[in-house]
Amino acid sequence: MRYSGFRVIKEALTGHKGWKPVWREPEPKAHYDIVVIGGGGHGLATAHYLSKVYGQRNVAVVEKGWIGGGNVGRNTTIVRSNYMLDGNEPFYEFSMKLWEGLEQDLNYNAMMSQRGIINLFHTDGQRDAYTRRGNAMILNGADAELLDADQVRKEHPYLNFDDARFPIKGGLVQRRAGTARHDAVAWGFARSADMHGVDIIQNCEVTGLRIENGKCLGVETTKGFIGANKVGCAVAGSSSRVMGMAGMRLPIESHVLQAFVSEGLKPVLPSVITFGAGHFYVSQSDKGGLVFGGDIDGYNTYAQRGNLPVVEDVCEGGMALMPMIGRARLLRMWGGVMDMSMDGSPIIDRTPVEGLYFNGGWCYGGFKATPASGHCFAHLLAKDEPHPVVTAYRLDRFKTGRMIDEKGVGNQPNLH
Amino acid sequence: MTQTNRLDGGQIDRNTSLSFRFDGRSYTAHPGDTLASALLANDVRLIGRSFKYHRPRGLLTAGSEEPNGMVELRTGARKEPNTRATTTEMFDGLEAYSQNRWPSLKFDALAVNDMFSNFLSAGFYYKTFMWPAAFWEKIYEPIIRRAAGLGSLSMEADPDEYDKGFRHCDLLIIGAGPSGLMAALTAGRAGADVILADEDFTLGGRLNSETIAVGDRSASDWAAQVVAELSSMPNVRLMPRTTVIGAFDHGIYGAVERTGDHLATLPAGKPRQILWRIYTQKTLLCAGATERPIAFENNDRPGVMMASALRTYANRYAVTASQRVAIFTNNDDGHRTATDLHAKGVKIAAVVDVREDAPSSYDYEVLKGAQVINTKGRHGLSFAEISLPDGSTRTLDCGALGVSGGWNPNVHLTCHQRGRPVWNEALAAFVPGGELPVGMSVAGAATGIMSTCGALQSGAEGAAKALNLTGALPDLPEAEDAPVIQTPFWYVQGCKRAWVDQQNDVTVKDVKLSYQEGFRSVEHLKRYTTLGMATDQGKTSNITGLAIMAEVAGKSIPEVGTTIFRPPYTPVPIATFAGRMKGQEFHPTRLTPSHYWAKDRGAVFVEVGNWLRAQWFPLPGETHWRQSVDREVRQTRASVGVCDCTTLGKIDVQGTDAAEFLNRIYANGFAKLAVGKTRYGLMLREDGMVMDDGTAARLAEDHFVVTTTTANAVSVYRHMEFVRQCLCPDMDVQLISTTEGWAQYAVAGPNARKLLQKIVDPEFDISNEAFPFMACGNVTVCGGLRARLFRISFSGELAYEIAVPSRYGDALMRRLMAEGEEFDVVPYGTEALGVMRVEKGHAAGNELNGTTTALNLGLGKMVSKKKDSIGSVLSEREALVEPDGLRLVGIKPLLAEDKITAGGHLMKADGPVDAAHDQGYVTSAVYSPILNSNIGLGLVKNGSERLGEKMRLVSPLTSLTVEVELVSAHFVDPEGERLRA
Amino acid sequence: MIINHPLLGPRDASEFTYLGDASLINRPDWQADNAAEAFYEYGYLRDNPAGEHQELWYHEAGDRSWLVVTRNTLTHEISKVELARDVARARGRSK
Amino acid sequence: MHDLVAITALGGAEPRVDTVGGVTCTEVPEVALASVAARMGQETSAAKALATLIDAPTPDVGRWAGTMITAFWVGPDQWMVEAPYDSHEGLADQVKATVGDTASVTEQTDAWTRFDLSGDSIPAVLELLCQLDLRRFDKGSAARCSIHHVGCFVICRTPEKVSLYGPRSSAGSLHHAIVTAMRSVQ
Repeated sequence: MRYSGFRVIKEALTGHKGWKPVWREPEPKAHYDIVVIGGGGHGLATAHYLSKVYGQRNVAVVEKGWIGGGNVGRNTTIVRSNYMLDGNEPFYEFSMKLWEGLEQDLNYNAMMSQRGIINLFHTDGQRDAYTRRGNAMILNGADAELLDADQVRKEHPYLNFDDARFPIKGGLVQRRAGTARHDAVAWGFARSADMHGVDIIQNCEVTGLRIENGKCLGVETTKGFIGANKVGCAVAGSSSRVMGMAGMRLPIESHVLQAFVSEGLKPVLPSVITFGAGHFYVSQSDKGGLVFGGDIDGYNTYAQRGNLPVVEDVCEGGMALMPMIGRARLLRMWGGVMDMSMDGSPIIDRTPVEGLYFNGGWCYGGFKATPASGHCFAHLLAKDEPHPVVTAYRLDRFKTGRMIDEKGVGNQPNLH
Repeated sequence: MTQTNRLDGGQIDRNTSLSFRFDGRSYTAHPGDTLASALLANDVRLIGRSFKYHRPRGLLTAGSEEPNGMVELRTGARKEPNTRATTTEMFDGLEAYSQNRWPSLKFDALAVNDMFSNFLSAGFYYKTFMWPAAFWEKIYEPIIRRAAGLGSLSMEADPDEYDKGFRHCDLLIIGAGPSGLMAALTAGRAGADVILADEDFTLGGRLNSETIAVGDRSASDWAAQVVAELSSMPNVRLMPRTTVIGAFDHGIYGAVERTGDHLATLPAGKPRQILWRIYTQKTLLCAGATERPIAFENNDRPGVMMASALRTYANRYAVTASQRVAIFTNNDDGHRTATDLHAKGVKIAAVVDVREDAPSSYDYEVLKGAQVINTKGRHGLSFAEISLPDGSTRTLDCGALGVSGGWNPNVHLTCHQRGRPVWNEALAAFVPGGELPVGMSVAGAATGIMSTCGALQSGAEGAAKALNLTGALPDLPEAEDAPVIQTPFWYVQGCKRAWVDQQNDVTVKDVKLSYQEGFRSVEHLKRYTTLGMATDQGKTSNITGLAIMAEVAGKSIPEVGTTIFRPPYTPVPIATFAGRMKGQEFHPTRLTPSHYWAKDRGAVFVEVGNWLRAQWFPLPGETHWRQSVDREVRQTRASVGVCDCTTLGKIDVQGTDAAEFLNRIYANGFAKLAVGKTRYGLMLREDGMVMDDGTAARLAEDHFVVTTTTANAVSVYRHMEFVRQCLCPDMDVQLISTTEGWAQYAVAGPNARKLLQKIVDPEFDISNEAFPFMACGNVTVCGGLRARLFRISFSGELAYEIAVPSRYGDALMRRLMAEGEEFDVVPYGTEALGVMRVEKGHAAGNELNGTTTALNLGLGKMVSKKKDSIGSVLSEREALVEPDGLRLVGIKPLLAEDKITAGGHLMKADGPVDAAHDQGYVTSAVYSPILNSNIGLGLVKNGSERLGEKMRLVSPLTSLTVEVELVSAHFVDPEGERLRA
Repeated sequence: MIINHPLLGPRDASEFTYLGDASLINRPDWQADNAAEAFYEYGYLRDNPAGEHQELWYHEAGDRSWLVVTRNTLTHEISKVELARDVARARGRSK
Repeated sequence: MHDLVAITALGGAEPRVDTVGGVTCTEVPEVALASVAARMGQETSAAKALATLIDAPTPDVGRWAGTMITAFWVGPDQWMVEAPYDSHEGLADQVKATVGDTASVTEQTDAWTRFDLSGDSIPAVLELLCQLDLRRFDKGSAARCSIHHVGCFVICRTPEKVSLYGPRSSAGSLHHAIVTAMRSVQ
C-alpha cells in the first residue's frame, strides 16, 4: 500500500478501514539465501537494501523481541557526518546522502529534519582539532562551517556567554546534519523490506549458530532451525553474545548510554548542539521535548538503565551551557546498550567462519549510520566484498595497527 | 462573586485569604489550597488545551498523576511551563497562565485541528508530508512544531539556586499514607533510622481525603497525631514535599525536596529544590494507588473528573467542582464520593453504575446497569447522556461528572530496575512483581491492599519484616475494612471518540487503529500512538490502552504485555539535577601560586583544564595580543623571562625499586640515571601510542620527582598506580602527587643564571660547571627557604625551573621580578610558552593527540628494545612502522607573512586537492617573532624524508591555501647550544 | 552503585574510575615468542560476558586502591570485591 | 632566616573566617603536613615508628589519632602526618628521621588547604557537601571524599569540630562550596 496525503484523506473519509498491517507476520521458512540476525535499524536497513538494491528476495530478519525495540528506538535521533578520519568520513557522508533521500526511497516519512548541528569549542586546542575535522569533511565532499563566538551568539543567543566557566570560542557547524524520527526509521525500513518480500520474524531469538567444518549453515532459534547460505549479524548491544556462539571474542565491550527527554515545550532550539566543555548534547523533537544525553555510564553492562551520577553530570553540562533550560523538567530517562569498540569505530566485515558476517561496534554512533550500514552490509552479504566506503572497518585492524580512533583515547572502550 | 464552589470544613485556613491570578484575572484562596482547588473554588473549569486537537481541558485529578490541569506558573525568568495545578501549593500573589492556546484559552485558533481530527489519526504524519522533499523543513515541520509542545520557556537563565545532598538511613519509607505512617511508627518506635518521604505538603495521603474514622478519631486527625509523634523522634526524619523519583542500584534513591516552590520568594541563599541521594539498607514503598478512568464519548470535557478527586477536593479542600454532580462508576468507590458530596450539601444528579446489582441509596438516585454515552457543554460539562439497561437514554443535568473505574496500585518504583509488575485477576490490576530493587518491599494500596485497615496492618508488618523486628508491633487502630472487588470496565462500546490519553489526545480508536496496522506490542502501541508518553507518563491511561489492545487482540492483558515505568516518578527540573554546578561553579577553578600577582599585573587568563593560567601580560599601549606575546618571546630569548609552570603534574616516586619502576612506565631507560640528574621521559600507552612526556629528576638513589603535562597529570598518576598495584605488586615503590605543594617557575633566557644567582643562596654553586644542563638538586633561596632547582628547558634557552613551597610562590615571583629588573626580566604566559616550544620543535598537546607513536613524533629511537616497558610491543604493529607513516616536520610558508593554520591539511605542490591526496595536517601554528615568520608543526606522510619539499597547505574551512615548505621541526638552535650555555 | 571496599566498606561508585576487564592484570611476557599476538589479544579482545564479570575499579576519590570487583552485568549485583594487588599476586605477578 | 612572605591559599595575608548561622568556617594555614608510606615489607615497623612519632597508636583504616603531632590514614600503609607549622615547618625531615628506611616520606604542607568547621549544625552542612554516612562519622574518623568535584579529606576532631583538607589550588572553589552550604542550612 502506497502512502500519501491523498491516501490519508481517503482513509479518513472511509473510517480508516483500509489501512493494512505495515508488515506481515510470517512463519520462518526452512531455508533462506540470507538470514539477518537482529530486527533493529541496521538489520532492517540491511534487509531493505538487500531486497531493493541488491535483488535478494529470499531473505529473513530474525528478531528476538519486537522490531525496533533496541537502540534504534532508544537513541537521541541525531544524524550527521562530521567525522575527521579517512576511515570514517566517506562512510558517514554516504549515509548522510542516503538520509537525504530516505523518505522517498521508503515512501515513509521518517521526519528527517536537516536542522544542522553545532559542535562548540572552548579552547584553542579544540578549535585546531575542529578545524582539522572540518577540513577533512569538506575534502571528503561533506559540508562544514567554522563559526567564531560572535557568530555562534547570533544563532544561539540563549547560550551562556556571560557567566561561563569555559567560555564558548566558536563552533563547527554542519548544516545538513539534523534529526530523524527514530522509530519511523525502523518501521519504514521494515515496511519496505516486507513489501520486497523479506520475512520479518519477530519474537524469534537466535539460540545458536550451526557451524560445520568452519562454515555457518544457519541459525538455531526459538522457532527452530533456520538454514541459510549466509548469516549476517547486526545485533548492537548483543554482539559479543551472538558472536560468542561462533566461539569468537570481539574487540567490543557493552556499555549503557543514558538518554533523556524533557516535557513538551514550544520551539526553543533551532539545531542540534553539543557542549565542548562537558558531557551534554541536545536537540528538540517535533513534539517539543528536549532530547538530550551525555557520556556513557562507563562500566560494562547489559542492563538498559543507568545511574544518577551520569544523570547529574549531563544536567550539570546542560545548565552550564544553556541555563535557560533550568526550569524545563526532565520527563523520562532510559538506557541503551552500546557496542563500545576498541577504537570507537565500527566493524563491517567477514569473520573467520565462512558464511558468517558481522556488523557491529557502533558505539553510540549507530543511528546516523543506519542507512549506510544497511547498504554496505547488504553489499558485503550480496557480493562477498566490502563496499568501497567500509574497507577500513575490518575486524583485524587492531592486530595490524590500523585503528580508526577519532578521539585518540586508545584501547579503552568507555572513553570513546 | 468569589469561591462560589467553596464548602464547609476541610483542611484550609479560612482566617487567612490569599490572592492569586490566573490568565490575568484575580481570585482568592486560602492557605492549604492548591492552585487546582482554588480554581475550582472560584468555578474556573477551563484550564488548558490538549496537545494535538487543542480541545478544552480542565482538571481530571487532585494529584501528581494529573494529565490536563497544567499551567505556566510564575513570570519572567522564573516561568515554569507545564506545571500541574493539582500539586501547586497556593501562596499569596501566585500568578499562572494557561498554555498551548492562541490567541486565548477560550478562543484557540488551533482548535480547528479538532475538526480535522479524523485526518490526524494516530501516526498519520508518517504517511504524508513527503513531497516535495524540501517542503518538510521549510513548511510542514515548522507548522507542526509551532502547534506541538505545551508551555514555553522564558529563554532567560534560571535565577534560582538548587542544592544536592546525601542522606543515609536504615529504612526509607516512600509515601505517608496509612501504610507509610504506620510503617514509620513501627520502625521509629523500634529505634531505627527512618526517612519518611511524601510528595504532598501535608502528610497522610488518602487519610486527608476521606471521611472515614481511624481509631477513635477522624482519619486526618489520626494522621496528624502520628506525624506529631514521628516528628518528636530523633531517629525519624520526615520529608514532606519530597518526591522519591527513582530507585537506582544498590539501595540508592533519588529524591527531590521542593523547599521553595510554596513560597512567593526564596530567602537569600536558600535553594528552590534539593536533590537528595538517599542511601538505605531497606525501602518500603507505600505509594498508594491511582484511580483509573472509564473511556466514553467526549470524556475529556472539563468537569469530567476522577470520582476520588472530587472527594479529595470536597473533604480536604472544602471545594466542589460544581453544585450539581453526577457519578459514573463500576465499583463501590464511586458511591463513596456521592455520599460524601451529598453530606456536604452538593446535589447528586445521579450515580450511573455499570453494575446491574449496584447498591442503592436513599439520598440520591442510582442508575444501575447504566452507562454514560456522551457529554455536552461548551468549554465545560453541562449534560451527560446516559443509556439505561432498557436501551432508552436519559440526559443528566450536571456540571461535574465523577468517574471511577477502580484503582491501579502505584508500582512505578518497583519497575525502575528489572522489575515487571504482574497481573492480579481478583483486582484486575497490575501489582508489584518479583524482581524488586534490592532491599525494597511494598505495602498498602501499592501492593493491592486497598482497605484502610489492611493498609495500616501491611505498613506495620512491612516495616517489621524489613528491619527484622521482633517483639510486639504498635497496636493497630480500628479502620474500615471494606472488601474491594474490581470488575474491569474499560470503555463504553460504540463511541466515536473516547479519550484514553487525554494530554496526548489518544482515543480508543487510535489504539484499535494501531492494532489494525500491526503495531501490537505495548512498545509499538506507545511509540505509534504516543499513548502514555505525555508529561503524566500515562499514570491514568497506560492500563486502559493495554486493556483495549488486549480486547482487539483477543488476548489477556498480561499476554499483551506489561507497561514498565522509568525514572523519574514525576518530572524534575533539569536545574535540580545540576545543583550548584553551573555558571562559574560548573567545575572547580584551580589557581596557580602566582595567580594573585599575575592579576595585579593585568594578565589575561586562559582555562587549561580546571586551571586558570596567565596567557599573556599586556603592557599599556599594547592593543593586540600578538604585540604582548611577541615582546615576551623576544625579551625572553634576548635576556630572561619567567613563567609559572606549577600546573605541570609532579609525582614523587620513592622506594628501592623506583628506578626499575620508571624503566617500566617510560619507553626510554632510567636505571642508570645518576643522582642529581634529570632525564626527559617518553611514556607510551600499552597500545603503543604516546601517552605523555615529561622529566624525571633523581634526587636520591631511591627518590625521583616525575613531571607530567598539565593535561595528563591525573591520568598519568592513575596509570602509574595501575602498573604499581596491578602489574608489579611486589615492587618497592611509593607514589604521591606533589603538584600543588610546590610553586614552580621556569626562568629562561641568556640571563637566567645571572638572575637566579641573586635568588639562590650563595652556598649553592649553580655555575655551568657545577650545575650543568639537566642537573637537579635541593637548594635554599632568599636566605634559607628550602627549594628545588632543575636545569631543564622547554623554550630551548638556557633555562631552569625553580620550586618553592606554594605559600611562598607569590613572594618568590615578586622577588624574581624585582631582582630581574636589571636584566629587563619579562613574565611570559602560555602563548609565548607555546611559541617558543614550536620554535624549538617540542611536541605538545596538539601533537600528543593520542593517535601518534614515538616514531610519528621523530622519537622512535627513544623506545628501548632492551627492556620491558609499557607499549613497546604493540608499538611495532605493521601499520605503525610503515615507512610512509606520518612524521613530525616543521612547516614554513614561502612568504613569511602567509598564515599557517593549525588543522589545515597538506597537499602536494600540484595535483588534486581532496581527501584521497591528503599528505598530512598541521598540528600547531604560531608566529615566530624570532624568525619573523609564521611557522608550524605538522604530521606528514614520510615527512622526515621530504624536508625541503614544497607543498600546499589547504584549509577550505577557512578559505585558505598557502604554499609552504617542509623543514626541520627545530627552527631555533637545532644544535642545542643555548640550553647548554 | 555501591562498591563494598575491602578496607573502607561501602563507597559510592562515583568515587571510582573504571578501567575494564580484570584480565588486564594478565599482561603477557614481552619476550615470549608469541608476544605480538599475546599483546594484541591482551589489549583488544574481551569476553564481555552478560553475567558475572571481573573488572578493575580505581578508588580515585578515595584511598587510591585498585580493586577487582566481581559484578553481574545483567543485574549489577556485586558478589566480591578484592584489592587488585592481592589478585595480581595470586595470579603470580611480582615485579 | 629567609625574608619571603607567605600568603594563604585564599590569597590573603591573614586566614579567612566566615560565620553563618550556627557554623563557623576558618581557614587554617598554620599546619605542616607530611605523607608517610611504608616501604615494601616494612609495614609493621613503619607503623610502629609512626606510633612513637604521634605518641599514640597508629590510626587504623579511616581513623585519625595523635597528640601534638597527629596522623590520619590515607591509604593502605599510608598516612598523613599533621603538626603545628611554626614548630614543625620541616616536618618531612623530622618524620623521615623517625621512620628511617621503613617508609617513604614526602612533604605535603602546601599541597593542601585546610578549613575547620565549628558549631552545632555541621552535619546539616556536610550532608550538602559529601556523601559520608554522618551517622557513623564520629570523633577520630577520617575519610577522603569528593566535595563539588574537589577531592578532599574530612576529619572529625570532635562532634563540634571538623577539618576539611582540599587541594591548595582549589581553595577558592572549596571555600565557596562550604560557605554556600552554610547559607543554605542557616
